[in-house]
Amino acid sequence: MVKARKGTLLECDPAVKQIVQDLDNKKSEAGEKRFILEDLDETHLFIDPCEVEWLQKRLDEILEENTYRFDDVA
Amino acid sequence: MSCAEDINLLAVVVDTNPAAWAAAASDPDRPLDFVKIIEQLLIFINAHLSLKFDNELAIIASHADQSQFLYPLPPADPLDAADDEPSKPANVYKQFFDVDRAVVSKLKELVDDKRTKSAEHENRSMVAGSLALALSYINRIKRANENNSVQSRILILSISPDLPSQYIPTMNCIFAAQKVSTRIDVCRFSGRKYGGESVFLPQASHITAGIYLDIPEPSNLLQYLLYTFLPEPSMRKTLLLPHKDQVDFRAACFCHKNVVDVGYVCSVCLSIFCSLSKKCPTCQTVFPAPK
Amino acid sequence: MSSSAEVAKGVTNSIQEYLQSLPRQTFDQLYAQPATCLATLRLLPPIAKQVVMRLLYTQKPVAKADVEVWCFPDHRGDLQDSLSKLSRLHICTDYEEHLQMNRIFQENFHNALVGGGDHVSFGQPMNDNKGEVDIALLDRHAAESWETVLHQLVGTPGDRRPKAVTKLLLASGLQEFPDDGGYSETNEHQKMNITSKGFQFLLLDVNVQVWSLLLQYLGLAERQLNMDIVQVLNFLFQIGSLELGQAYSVEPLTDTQRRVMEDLKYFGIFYQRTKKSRKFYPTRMATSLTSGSMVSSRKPEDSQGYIIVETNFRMYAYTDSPLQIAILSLFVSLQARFQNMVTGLITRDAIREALTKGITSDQIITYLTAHAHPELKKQSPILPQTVIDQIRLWEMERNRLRLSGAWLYSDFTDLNEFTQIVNYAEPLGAVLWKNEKRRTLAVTEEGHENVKSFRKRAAAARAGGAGR
Amino acid sequence: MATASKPAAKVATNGATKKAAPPIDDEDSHGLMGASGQGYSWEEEYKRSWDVLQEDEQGSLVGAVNSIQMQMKRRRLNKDTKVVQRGIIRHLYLVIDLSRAMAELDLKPSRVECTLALAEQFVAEYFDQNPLSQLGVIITRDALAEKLTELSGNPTDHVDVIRKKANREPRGEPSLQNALDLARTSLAHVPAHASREILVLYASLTTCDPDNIIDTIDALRRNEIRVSVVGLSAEVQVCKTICKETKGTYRVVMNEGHFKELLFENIPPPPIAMAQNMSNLIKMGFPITRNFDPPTLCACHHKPIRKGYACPGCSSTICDIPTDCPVCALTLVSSPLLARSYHHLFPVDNYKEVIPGPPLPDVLATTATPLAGHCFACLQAFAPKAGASNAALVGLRSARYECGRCMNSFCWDCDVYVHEVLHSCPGCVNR
Repeated sequence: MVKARKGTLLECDPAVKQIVQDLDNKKSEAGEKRFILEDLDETHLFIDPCEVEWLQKRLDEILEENTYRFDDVA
Repeated sequence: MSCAEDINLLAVVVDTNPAAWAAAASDPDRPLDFVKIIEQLLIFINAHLSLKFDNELAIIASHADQSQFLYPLPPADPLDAADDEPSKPANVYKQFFDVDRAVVSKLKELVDDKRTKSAEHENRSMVAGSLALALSYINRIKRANENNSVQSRILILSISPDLPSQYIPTMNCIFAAQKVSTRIDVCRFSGRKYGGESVFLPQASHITAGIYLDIPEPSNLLQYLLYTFLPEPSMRKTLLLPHKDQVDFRAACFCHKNVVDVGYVCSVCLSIFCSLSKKCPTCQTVFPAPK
Repeated sequence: MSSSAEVAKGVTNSIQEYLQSLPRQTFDQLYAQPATCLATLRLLPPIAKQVVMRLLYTQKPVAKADVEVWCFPDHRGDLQDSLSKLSRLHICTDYEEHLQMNRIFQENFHNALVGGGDHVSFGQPMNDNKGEVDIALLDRHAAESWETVLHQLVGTPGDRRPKAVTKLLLASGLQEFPDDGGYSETNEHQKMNITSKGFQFLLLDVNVQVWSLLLQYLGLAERQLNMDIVQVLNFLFQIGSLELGQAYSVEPLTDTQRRVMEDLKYFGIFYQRTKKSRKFYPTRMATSLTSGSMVSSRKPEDSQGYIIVETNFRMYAYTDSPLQIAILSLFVSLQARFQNMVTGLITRDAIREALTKGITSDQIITYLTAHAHPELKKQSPILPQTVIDQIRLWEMERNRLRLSGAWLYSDFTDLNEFTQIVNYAEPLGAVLWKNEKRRTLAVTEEGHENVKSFRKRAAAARAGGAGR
Repeated sequence: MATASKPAAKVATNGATKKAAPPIDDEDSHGLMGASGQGYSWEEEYKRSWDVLQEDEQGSLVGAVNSIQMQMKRRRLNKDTKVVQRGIIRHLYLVIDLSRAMAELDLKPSRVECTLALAEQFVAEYFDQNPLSQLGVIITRDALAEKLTELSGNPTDHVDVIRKKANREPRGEPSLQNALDLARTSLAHVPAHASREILVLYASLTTCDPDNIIDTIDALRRNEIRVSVVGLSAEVQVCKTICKETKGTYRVVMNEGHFKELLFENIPPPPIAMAQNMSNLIKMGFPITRNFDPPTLCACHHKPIRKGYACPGCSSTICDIPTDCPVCALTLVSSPLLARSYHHLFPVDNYKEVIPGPPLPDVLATTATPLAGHCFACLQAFAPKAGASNAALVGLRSARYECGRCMNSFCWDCDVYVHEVLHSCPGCVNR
């Protein structure tokens, strides 16, 4: 039988996808619910809409940590 | 740059030569009533102002012996000082009211002016002088709005015949207008007793890419004005408007005012003559005898 | 580059959209006021204005074919757009192949032009013999009031918090209550939070801000305050035609209109010397309301640009207004403040902070451009290209995720059914992602309903077919 | 003083002119201080422009900026307005030096770029102001002279060759004599009523000539050709001699702005010396426009045209005027083209600045004719001279200029506009 689920389609580059999956795994290790509902392909994921905001914020932080920066002139 | 932001400046030059209008009023075929023409002109001017909040306006009367700004009024004009006397009624838009009042009262002043009654001024109209004022005013508005582009044009309502002595100033004005890409539109009345063919004005509109229109039916003036002369310059690429193909670029000779095909031009002062002579009457140069 | 023109267009469009949503009868009532006719005309695109002028003194209907040849062939499309706009605003009506101008509009616009008719739509002026109110005072009043509103929006502590302003800011979604609290009548001074929409609002041009609030007010007036929308609109269009510095009488106004005036006073649109005064003064904000392009191309002296941005991302702003500095600090890391200027750096962090608040790079660029110093405006483009590009890049690097609400269809038993649905949904633009091998399909939220009903129909047909 | 920093000028050709140009004496170089008030660009010190400005009492710069602007504008006025006979119909060869000396970078971005850019502007402006005149372009490099365009009245031809890349590469030595001889022979057949001129833009300090250049000067004089030179480096004796002998002008540029100024001084038609007055009545045709449907071929270029002119002499079809009819050789012009030159012949008199005297006692003030409160032409109000605070600003606004003939007052914006663009006094025209 055909199944229809509501969620959020997430499109991103493969690198970001790895980070997202890593976050998902960490969440599961911590005993929380996974938010990736379906791994569609290289660049697409289907995720839980409730976690979108949290994910965006988290991802922003991680990307920020990995950004090279020089100190702006004070 | 979008043309929606441009400031549109319309300078209207109205021929108010009393003799010509008197003749026109008594024309058997197409009598012209000055008051009615001015009424229609005022509606047209209000229409121009209503198109955009920023639209600018100048009206100049080209009278028999002078040119006179009808709007805007010169600063510190007595009319301005007595501002609060006739308070604006609630059913008129302030801008329209100011323009109408200024034009009407200034015109009255002109008509009552006794000086113009003398015979020597008959049938003269200071179109060149009015153009010079209009261009100076346009120049001022352009300078005052250096950051915005100002689209300017001039509309001449003309009834008097050309004044040969004004040929050079008229042409100077035309070239000055061309330099700042100001179009000169001409709305010309002609009947049996007035108007007649003008040589200067078609050249003015041709050189500046303006519109020249002979009004065949003066009672419908307003429709002609709204159809042909209301669209601002930026609209001329969009709307189909009348244009005159054949423009007479022949010159009139300085000696007899005949229109010539082939003429003789003084190499020093460029005066045009219809026949050979020994001495140039304009610059007094003596020519060598033709070999 | 004319970003302010685009902004102006945006406002014009939103007013037009609002007007178009009104029923026909409302228009007939609206056009009974010449001032409204004049203001509506100024909202129209240039070709439409010319069409109106040409038809104004034509009594008989005009054949559409005749109107079409007014334009050069390559501009016919623009003409069609204009004509449809005219008919949506009920200025012109189509009768089959003919165009007929709305009689009421025709008559009253003519009245506006010649100053005829028995109406007071251009305001009843009053003599101000005492001469206490001059334009400078009005400008100051308008600027102060509006700044108070904006301060209230950003949440600067202050004591003047008129209810009308609070209500409108809330209704337009520029502010909201913090989640924990709730609205309570007793605590009016309760702190409200600015929303991301509010931040965006701050960066708009003043005229645009005024109009977007006024449109909210119109909505509010109709739904909650039970006001006659025609009277409100007529009043708004009327004040756009008044003259700055002139006193006008309150007498001809209706009760509704007086209430509107009362409400809008806090926004600096009017000035009244005392609350019970018989006259009111429109401020520059009022008189430029219907200035054609809405954003008057000529601004008063004091609202000239003050920002200079250099290619090295340094920003200098010649201002001492706490509000402007507060707005700038949204996306600039300010470094030093002098008596008449502040300096700062446009940094990645500052821009990122702004982006997290929901402000977009376009809004930042528009704001900087609109308020650029006249010296800077002489250049083209006005802002250094490097800065524009970098701000855009900073925005893009944040958006590495593209999210869209979706419904995921999976576990199709039958490839046929899958392709059937794909074929149905694809032309609708509803398919976000599909994989034939896995027989999985993601459709948009909007498309979901259609797809659902299509599946039902298909299932019914199949069932019917099978049953037969 | 100027030459001290430059190598001594040398003329490395034949004996007669082989002497170093004498250093310019101090008087002369002061004369060269352009109206812009700047010195030679290579002599300029590092300029601290902000030191020039001085704040007024209120700490505002408006006054200072305005007075600088006013100085700049003032110099534009006061042109010579005597009615003199001028050679309206001009034939001019523009000679451009394209030798190695042009590659120097003292003018920005380089001498050659600056020169060619200005030459383009010159061509456009020349035809705008001299519609009946013709122009040709000659370049000199590798000790040769090359004629790029024949004399013609079409600005686009000249601008096109100037823009061509091959014509923009400076190399070798220039040859002044070759260039002048080429121009001279090309001008020899020009009718006597037209003026013959050569304008040289010369960067090099030397010239590489095949023969004695003094002979060329004599030939130029015999042909009544006026040679003017704009020098780009230092003054060179031979150029000075040529210009003096042929009644031309010789000026040396100091910087880019001054270059343009000097070049554009050659745009108004030069006065005619009485001795060389070969005035004549010229037969000219005034063709009328015609539309052709279907298109027809023009007699001049054999191209199909829809709109053209018919020669009143022989009825052949011409595509553009002014030109000479290819069939009957009649000069074809239009009256507007003639009219375009009139303002050189009938210039507007300079306006006098009116300085309102000290305020008169009340009794007198009422009897004296009041000064107009606003500009006659544009209605701009004259600011009353009040208070000494930011006097420069007030001075700017209240400056009024009076036409000596119609006694009307004008603001200085209008003064400049009337003399530079309009060429008719709005007051006088209305009488």
